Amino acid sequence: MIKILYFARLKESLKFSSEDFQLTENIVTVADLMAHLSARGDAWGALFAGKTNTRAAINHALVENSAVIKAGDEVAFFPPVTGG
Amino acid sequence: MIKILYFARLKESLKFSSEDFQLTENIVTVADLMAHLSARGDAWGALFAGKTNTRAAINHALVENSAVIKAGDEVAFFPPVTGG
Amino acid sequence: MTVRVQTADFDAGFELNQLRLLRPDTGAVVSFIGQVRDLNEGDNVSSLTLEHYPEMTEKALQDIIAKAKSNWNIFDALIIHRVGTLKPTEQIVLVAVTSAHRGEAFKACEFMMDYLKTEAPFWKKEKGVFGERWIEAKTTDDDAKLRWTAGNN
Amino acid sequence: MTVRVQTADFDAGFELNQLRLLRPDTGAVVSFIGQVRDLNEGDNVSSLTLEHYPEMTEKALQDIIAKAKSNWNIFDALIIHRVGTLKPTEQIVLVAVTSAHRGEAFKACEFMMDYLKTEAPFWKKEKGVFGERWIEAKTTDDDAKLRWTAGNN
Repeated sequence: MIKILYFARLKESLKFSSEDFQLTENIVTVADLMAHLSARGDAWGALFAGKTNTRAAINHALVENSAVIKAGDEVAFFPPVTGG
Repeated sequence: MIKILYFARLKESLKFSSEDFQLTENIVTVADLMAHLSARGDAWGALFAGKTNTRAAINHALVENSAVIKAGDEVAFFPPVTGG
Repeated sequence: MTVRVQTADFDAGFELNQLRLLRPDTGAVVSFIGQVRDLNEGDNVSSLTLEHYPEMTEKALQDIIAKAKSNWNIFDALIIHRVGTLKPTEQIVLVAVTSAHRGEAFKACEFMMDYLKTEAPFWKKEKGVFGERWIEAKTTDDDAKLRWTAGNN
Repeated sequence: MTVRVQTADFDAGFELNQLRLLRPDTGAVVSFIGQVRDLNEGDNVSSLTLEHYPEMTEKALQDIIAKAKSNWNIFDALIIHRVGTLKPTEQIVLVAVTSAHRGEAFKACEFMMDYLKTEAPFWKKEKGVFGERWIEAKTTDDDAKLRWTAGNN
């Protein structure tokens, strides 16, 4: 199991902020997870597409989409940050 | 007549801070005035020599040594500035 | 090396005094204060709401300070970032750096802001006559960050 | 566009608040505080005395602000510089700049400090176990100023 968190525009379009998720053999990287989630359809399809250019973090550190996910990780998806 | 002011290290070595000075025909630029003052000897000789690299201002604006002096000007000599 | 994420306002003058007096050989304090503008993209803004990723935010800000410390000879650094809903002219962020001489402090402070803008998990949503909208990240912020790795510092 | 030369200390927090609230579209405030170090060239310093050229100083500082305004899109700027005798950790100078966005404010603030260090008529003399000595101008300060005319901004 992993935990997935959604922030900002993503959280708003999904209407929830987190879920527990069972990793499967064919989900190895962040990119794999994004493809899997997109295939859920509806709001999910748009989640990682278009101008929003979603960023990911694993265990509170920014990662590239090629980063490997392992059981127990906390994976977060969010739009490019706009603090400061 | 012009007024000449001395600041910081220069004022200290001359032991005074200003003088009224009568321009002569052969003193046209700041460099001419520096040469004239240096020729007074003693502390004056050292005033514009060596590492101190004296700066000049005319009427409260920094100038190069080629700047022309005219009657009524306030000419100031001082070391490179060290504020901030 | 202090990081604070808070809803409350901060007293920049107090913080700068604390920071500069930590070491008597401090010669330079450079600081940045960001505040809510009443205008964005030509529209009047009535409020700004900052969301963040609480478990990640402090670590991300500490990492930014650590990077600045490894790049420049600075004494200390402080980041205070507010979250929640703010009105125009309210303070959002304070980034401050101390060092012996000014050059290092200026570079480290701007570096920290450029990284904060691109790596710290904060998101801004603004309200106005236009309704509500998320503020889009600027490519100029990515460019600003890339300067620091292009040997141009 | 405020310039003050004074013997009294200043309240940086108060000044920054005044400055940033002048315009509600201010988004960025960058400031520099310089303070007396207890150490210079490896020697302990007990006090620092700042002499200046009173009739020229304010004009020189106003000229520096005017140059910064013509180079960058800044809203306002402030320079406060102290003169007289100061102890270690006392504040010497505050330079602050406001703008819509941070890039312009950072550049303008550092520009103003680089020009202040090379064009404003202040001279420092320090006291310590070594006696008294005038502080020598640094060629690195001349270099810092020259950057701004070399197209490297």
